[in-house]
Amino acid sequence: MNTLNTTVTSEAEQPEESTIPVQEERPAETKIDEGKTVGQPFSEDPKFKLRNVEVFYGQDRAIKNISLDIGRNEVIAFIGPSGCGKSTFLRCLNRMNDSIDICRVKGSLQLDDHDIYDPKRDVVELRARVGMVFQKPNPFPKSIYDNVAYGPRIHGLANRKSDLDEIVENSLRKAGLWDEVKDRLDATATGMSGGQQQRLCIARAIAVSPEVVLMDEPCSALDPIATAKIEELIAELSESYTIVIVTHSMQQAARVSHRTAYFHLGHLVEVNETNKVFTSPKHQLTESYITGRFG
Amino acid sequence: MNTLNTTVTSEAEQPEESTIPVQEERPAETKIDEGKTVGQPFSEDPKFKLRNVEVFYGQDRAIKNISLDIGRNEVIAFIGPSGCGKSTFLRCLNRMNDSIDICRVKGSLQLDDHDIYDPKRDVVELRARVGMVFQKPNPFPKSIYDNVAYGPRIHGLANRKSDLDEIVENSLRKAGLWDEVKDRLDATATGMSGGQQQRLCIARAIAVSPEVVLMDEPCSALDPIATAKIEELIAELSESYTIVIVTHSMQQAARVSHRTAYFHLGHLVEVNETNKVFTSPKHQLTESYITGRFG
Amino acid sequence: MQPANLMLLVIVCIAVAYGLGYARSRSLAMPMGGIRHLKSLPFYYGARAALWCGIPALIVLALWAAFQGKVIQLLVIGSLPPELVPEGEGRASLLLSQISNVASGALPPGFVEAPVAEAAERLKSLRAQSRLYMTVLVVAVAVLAGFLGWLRIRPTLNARSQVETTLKWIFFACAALAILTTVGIVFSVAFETIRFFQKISFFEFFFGTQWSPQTALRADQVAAEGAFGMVPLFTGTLLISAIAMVVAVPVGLLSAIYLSEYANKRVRGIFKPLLEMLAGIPTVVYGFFAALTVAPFISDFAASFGIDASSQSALAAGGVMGIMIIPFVSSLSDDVINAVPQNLRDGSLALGATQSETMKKVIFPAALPGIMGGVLLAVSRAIGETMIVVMAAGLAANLTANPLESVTTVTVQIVTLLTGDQEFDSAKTLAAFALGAMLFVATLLLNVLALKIVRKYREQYD
Amino acid sequence: RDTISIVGSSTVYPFATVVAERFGANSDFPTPKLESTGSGGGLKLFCQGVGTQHPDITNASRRMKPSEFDLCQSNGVKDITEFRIGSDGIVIASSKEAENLEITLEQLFLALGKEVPNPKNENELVANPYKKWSDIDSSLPNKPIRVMGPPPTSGTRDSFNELALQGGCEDLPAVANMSEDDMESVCQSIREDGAFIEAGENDNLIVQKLIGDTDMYGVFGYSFLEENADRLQAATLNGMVPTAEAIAADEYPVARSLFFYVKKAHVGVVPGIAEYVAEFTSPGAMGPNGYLKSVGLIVPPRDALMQLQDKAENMPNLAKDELM
Amino acid sequence: MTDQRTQAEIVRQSLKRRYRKERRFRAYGMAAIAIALGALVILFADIIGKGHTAFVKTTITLDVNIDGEAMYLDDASDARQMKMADFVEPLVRALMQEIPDAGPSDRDDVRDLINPYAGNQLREALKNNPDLLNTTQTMTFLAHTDVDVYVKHAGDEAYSIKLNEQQQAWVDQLYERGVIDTSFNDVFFSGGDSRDPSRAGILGAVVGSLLTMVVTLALSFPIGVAAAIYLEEFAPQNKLTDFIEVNINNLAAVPSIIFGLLGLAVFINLFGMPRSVPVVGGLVLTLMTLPTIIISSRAAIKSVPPSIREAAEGIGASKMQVVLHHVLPLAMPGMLTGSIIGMAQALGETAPLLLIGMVAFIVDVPDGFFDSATVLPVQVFLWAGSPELAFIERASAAIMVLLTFLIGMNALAIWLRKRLERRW
Ligand SMILES: Nc1ncnc2c1ncn2[C@@H]1O[C@H](COP(=O)(O)OP(=O)(O)OP(=O)(O)O)[C@@H](O)[C@H]1O
Ligand SMILES: Nc1ncnc2c1ncn2[C@@H]1O[C@H](COP(=O)(O)OP(=O)(O)OP(=O)(O)O)[C@@H](O)[C@H]1O
Ligand SMILES: [Mg+2]
Ligand SMILES: [Mg+2]
Ligand SMILES: O=P([O-])([O-])[O-]
Repeated sequence: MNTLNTTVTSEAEQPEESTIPVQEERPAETKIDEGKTVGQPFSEDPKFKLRNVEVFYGQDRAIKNISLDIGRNEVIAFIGPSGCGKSTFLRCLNRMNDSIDICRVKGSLQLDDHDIYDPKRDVVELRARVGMVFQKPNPFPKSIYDNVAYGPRIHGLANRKSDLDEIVENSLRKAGLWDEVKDRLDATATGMSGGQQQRLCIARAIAVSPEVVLMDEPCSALDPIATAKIEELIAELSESYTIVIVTHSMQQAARVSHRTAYFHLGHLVEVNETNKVFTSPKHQLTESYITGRFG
Repeated sequence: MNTLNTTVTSEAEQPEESTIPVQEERPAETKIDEGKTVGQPFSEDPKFKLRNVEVFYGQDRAIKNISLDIGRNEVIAFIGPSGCGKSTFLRCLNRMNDSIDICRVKGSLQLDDHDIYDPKRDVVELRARVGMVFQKPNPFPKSIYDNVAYGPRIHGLANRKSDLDEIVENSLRKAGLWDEVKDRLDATATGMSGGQQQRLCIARAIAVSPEVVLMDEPCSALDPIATAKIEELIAELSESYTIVIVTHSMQQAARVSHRTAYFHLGHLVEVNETNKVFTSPKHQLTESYITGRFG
Repeated sequence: MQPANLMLLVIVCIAVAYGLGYARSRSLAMPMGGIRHLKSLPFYYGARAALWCGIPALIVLALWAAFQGKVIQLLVIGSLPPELVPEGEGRASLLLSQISNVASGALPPGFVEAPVAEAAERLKSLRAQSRLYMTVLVVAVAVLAGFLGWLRIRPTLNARSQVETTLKWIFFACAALAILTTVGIVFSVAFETIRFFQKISFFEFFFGTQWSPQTALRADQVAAEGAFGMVPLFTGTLLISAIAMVVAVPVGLLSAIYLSEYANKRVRGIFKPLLEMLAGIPTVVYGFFAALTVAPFISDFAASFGIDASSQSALAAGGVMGIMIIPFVSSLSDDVINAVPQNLRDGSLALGATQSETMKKVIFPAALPGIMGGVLLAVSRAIGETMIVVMAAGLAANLTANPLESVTTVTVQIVTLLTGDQEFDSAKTLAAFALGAMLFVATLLLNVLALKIVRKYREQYD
Repeated sequence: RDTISIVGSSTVYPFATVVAERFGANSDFPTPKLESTGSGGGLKLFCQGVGTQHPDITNASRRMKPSEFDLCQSNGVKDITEFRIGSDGIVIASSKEAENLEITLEQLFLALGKEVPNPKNENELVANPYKKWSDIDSSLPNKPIRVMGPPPTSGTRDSFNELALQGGCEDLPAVANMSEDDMESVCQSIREDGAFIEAGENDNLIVQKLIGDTDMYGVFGYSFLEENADRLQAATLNGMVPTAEAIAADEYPVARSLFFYVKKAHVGVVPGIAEYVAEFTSPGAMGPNGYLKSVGLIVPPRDALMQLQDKAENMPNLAKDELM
Repeated sequence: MTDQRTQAEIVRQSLKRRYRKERRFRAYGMAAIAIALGALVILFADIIGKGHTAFVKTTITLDVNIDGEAMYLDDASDARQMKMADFVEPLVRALMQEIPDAGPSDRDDVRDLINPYAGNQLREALKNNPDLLNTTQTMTFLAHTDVDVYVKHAGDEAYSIKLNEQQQAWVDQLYERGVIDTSFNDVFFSGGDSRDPSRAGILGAVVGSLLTMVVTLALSFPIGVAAAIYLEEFAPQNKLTDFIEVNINNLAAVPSIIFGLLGLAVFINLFGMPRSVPVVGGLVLTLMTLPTIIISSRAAIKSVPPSIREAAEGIGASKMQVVLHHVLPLAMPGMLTGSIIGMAQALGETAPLLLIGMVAFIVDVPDGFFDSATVLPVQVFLWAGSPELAFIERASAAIMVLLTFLIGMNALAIWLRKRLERRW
């Protein structure tokens, strides 16, 4: 295993009048050992058990030997500079990478002790269990009702129309959208505001009663008010779901997550309880990142 | 004039373990009065005198009654969450908004006491005086020399080749690029690195000896080292030019500007000396923003 | 039953099979506590049953419909008295045509020999029988297969993946069909071309300056020995294309510039479709216009200056062709100009350049490769254009660069060569294929080149 | 197939279309389908064999050649009936605005032959040196030689070669003592240097092109001249102007007969062939006041018409001897 | 500062010259558009100018004494007699009565005013109602083409009048009296081709076009769309797919006449299919339009944003469900517009059809896919090649009809695109 010595190149030029406060004690780690992660990457009751995960795009290794546990009903945030592999790693968890031809995944990924990448595994069922919400709200150009009902329909979750109505209502309620849209379920979803659309996408994801919800920068296209609503929602959902959220905003990670994982150039550099990561990062790269020295 | 009471809705849910330090004294202002700006929006020797500016995109009011002075040889930074109207406002200053069909500008905008939006005003001449540098470096697909010479040529600033050579050399020197490119002035500009391209764009802008340089997120497409170079350059240029810079990075604003203006949803919420804005913001919205509670 | 009606019946069967499959899967699911315990949705069980029912039935129907004619013919001919049994395929087709004409009433039965009239009767009854058998068989197959499919419905059956796999194969078959036919057909033209080059030397064809392909039809006829030099055709084609481009490029380009840079949205919304209308007008209409209006006008006009202009001058054909091509140039240039990133435009405008300066000094040079690609595409269009030149250009293979003279083109000659004699046994008819192949290759090369340029140019900004 | 399929001569085409249309309108049979392929092309298609994919009737503006007869026979087209439907003259026409030609057959040969006697030594053959009509004789127009004529699939071309060119060449001293075959090949070879332009099987096209181009002369059948009499004029050949009378009386030097050939194996199989032939040969069509006359056919004399009608009834076989 | 001042001065001075250039450049652009649109207007004006008269026919209305004796007919229900009867005679007599100054020697001249097929009309009438024999009926017939030309174009330089002076005088007279009249030319829309311009119509060609288009549409749309779906969604990304892509792109730009060559070589000579029939025409045009449809369908599929795909996949929809539930409905407008434009091209296409025998003289309106037929653009071509100006008039009118169809189709495509266009 080769060792990679990455130092923060911009450090030298960093202007003196930086206003973000700096930790008193300097972090111990300064280099990246491939496969080694600072902090607490493992958990006792893991929902996902991910070991030595590597992801290749053609020849490029986008994820470099990452091992991580994601606990049950935990909210874990992935942070890191752009292009560091957060999305790639996230999309392994429900095999959304399958549709990219050149993408290959290596290592062992288990959901409740069953291999995710088992060739015999039914992707449809997996994705029904591991839902996903995307960066840009992407409602189907159909009615609000049909958007939420789509998943239950294709999975045959409802026998009767009334069952379906119930599922739709419940999902919209959980997503905090019911009151806003209950009178216009037949209106097309694309006419809603961005924040509403994103909440609709969350409603759509939870309508199939997944166990895990993956969110890839769910607020980056939203205004502050809508963002606040979504964050609120995540807090509520965390009671019954396991949530993995990718965010480019450290503040957001700090607000919503229990644990935070810091990615850097395909490495998982540090994982720890969120307040620990932000108050006393153990790795120098993490510290540089959260103090805004790059990214 | 109606008064808009916007409170930051996410405040209630803000997680307790937020790690960003909070100012001791709470800011006084908590709501936005349309047209009212906290801090010091006016200056004694204004280059630009902007009063009650409103900008409409069709029906949408993107800029809501903003009044501001921009001083001579001052570096002023515009910050604020995405979509708050920074770019829109900036582009009013040299009428780059003219090319957007649906965009209408109201209010009084004066450059050196002459109305910018006077129908009889010549845009070409205005833009020769108020140069602009864009977010993504946009060199013309020509040689480095031709890029810089472009402006002087079309304006007929040089009578002889040697004059032109001189202008090009001076501009490139000022932009801190001369040493890097003096041996390959005939190479095409698109082959340079991002940071070099951006400096080239600055050189191109100052080649026509403008009085003001507007910069719209000039570093957002650049890596940290290139960013540092540009910031250095801005500091130098500020001796002879008035500079308006839009940035999404508060750190950058803090590093380069004399004054900082905070925009929020089309309002100019607060303007003040940069260190005041960052150390003791007067408006609660400003504070929320710079402490990372949203955006 | 007629195949068309039978088809309807099969469709009904398919619908029934779907319904039954759907119902069965639901009834299987209910005791288990709802359809979520099925492997697939009821819809897929229904669809699977429908496929089971429909595909074999339709295959049987298609096979039957394809072969019944042949089989009936054999039966009818087989039952004729020996002296009437035709020898040779042609005779057989005649006799069959006669029999079926009698059967359909086009020929009176009294008019033909008795056995033929009898055969016509037999033909009628055989057809009726065939229809009956076909109906019975197809329905039987549909019902049986549908029933089997229905029977095999199990909650654990992954009906969805089966249905989807079938559908995928159907899509694949369509893609294969579309591609194979086209490719196969290209080969067949290549084949005739090879035969041509077995008769005429490569060298003569490509470098000969004589074109007189009308060779003798019979052994005892005196006609041209045949000269197959394509140079005059090629130059003629190029002359006309060049004239077309002289018209189309400046007009198309300037219109594109005006519409994309100056015109406001409304003007653009009106004029762009109007310009594109020029491309939608059939070429025969342009040919008509060129031959009957423009050509006489040009020769009269030239005559009024004492200049001699042919009534089929290259100018008339080329000019009208240029008008036809304007929209190709303009919409391609429009695309390319619009693809130049806005930030270049902004960059120039922000320096205080006027719009035309921006256009001329920044956008146009940047867009030039793309525009060149577009122009090449238009050239390939002009080279392959047929009707305008057939109607308005000449037939004489003149080697000239004078636009007022008449020239002929490759496409005109293809049409001329293939009227009259169409047996592919002489160099003359095969020459049409050789010309076609050359045209194909030339336009292909131009297109590949043009697409390469356009694409490369796109990449520059992506 | 229940529609008659007719191919062949473009000269006969205008007549055959009128007959076909009348036949379709006045009988219960469908209107025959006609394609103009030229006499040679038509006979070639016709002789390709019997069967529904082959045409039933072919028109010709010249007589079937023995070689074509053999082709027919070898392809199983044994029984053919020939109908001679009237006369036609080949005209050399030009736009009325052009200078009319007054020319002898010999001059015509000199203008269009591939190899002509050397102007300086009349016994030697050289590649045709004449560029302008006036190079041949100063009485002819001072214009480049440009003649548009039909291709070798055309009967008009054959007749033109045989009657006009060979007629003008036979007596030249240079060819006088050649064998018959050699003489034919010299006399019937048309120059290929661009002076003679082969148009397709579309006489209308030639007519159109002539109308606009005063330098051009065109070769086609008399009926096209008559149809466009207001815009075209015909050259005088050996002092003769092509008129219906002169052609009918065979005084015009390039007069020939028009024919059509019926494939007997198809009679009674494809409905209506006999009736179509009857219509064509009826007095209403080909009689002295028949409708074909008004479209420019030079109708056969009365006794020939009677014979034709007999033929239509009996459909006698064509024998090879007749063609020799 | 002073430096800047002078700079500003220089800039200001250069402005006048630069704005002049600007205006000139703009004017070039406008001129270009004017030229292009001018050509369009001239083309349309020319065709309408040439063709509008074809929508008018010239008729003769006569009181016809259906005199059995003159017609050699004493029982109109006897088919044999009907075959032999002379139906023109009563018409000539009736017309002679209308022209008092025509003597018996002018009979032929008078007859030549009536359309040669007018007798057929009388025969049909008698066939339908044998009792009309020996009665007098008022009937309206087509006039002879020469009369038609004279009535419509007397004095027009381009047209040559074939009537003699005497006939012209009669026609003037009859026209004044209303015996000869003009009315809407329904024959043009209800007849097949004819050698007689006044009887020639476009119905045969329209039906031929329709049949050909049905074949083309039925084959090219489903196959094209299915092929596009396969290539875009299911085909593995490899060299072969690239090759196919390049191939299809190129085929779309191959000159149409090449497809005629293919049709001739493959369908007619190799498979022995009959000449001149809509099926073969349809097949050839299918080959020609398939690439267009495949390309536009693929573009439409590509334009469906990946976010929609991801959304559906993220919920657990299978690939086929994603395609059928989301991609296809969203891509359908694009596919439809592409197909309509492809069909419009096919409808106007002439060259390849010349090579497969669809240029024959066909009078009867085709009534099946295997019936000899021609199509509208070929009909235009045939008529345009006729020396009679009366046919030029009809060719122009046929063009007007053809253009109406095409503009309709293109407008439909544009409307569809506008209507169903979605922006993400
Ligand atoms: N489809 C793809 N094909 C090839 N390379 C890819 C693809 N998607 C991502 N990559 C590469 O993989 C690396 C990780 O990308 P990824 O999108 O996971 O980063 P990220 O951390 O999500 O960044 P961002 O914050 O910008 O979303 C990057 O270098 C990227 O270029
Ligand atoms: N061309 C346009 N047409 C319509 N609305 C526009 C246009 N450009 C900007 N807007 C709207 O105007 C508002 C202000 O946009 P602006 O680009 O000025 O924001 P910004 O502060 O620069 O944001 P960012 O940081 O993302 O660049 C936004 O709501 C935006 O949607
Ligand atoms: Mg990402
Ligand atoms: Mg901006
Ligand atoms: O009459 P032809 O077409 O054979 O000249």
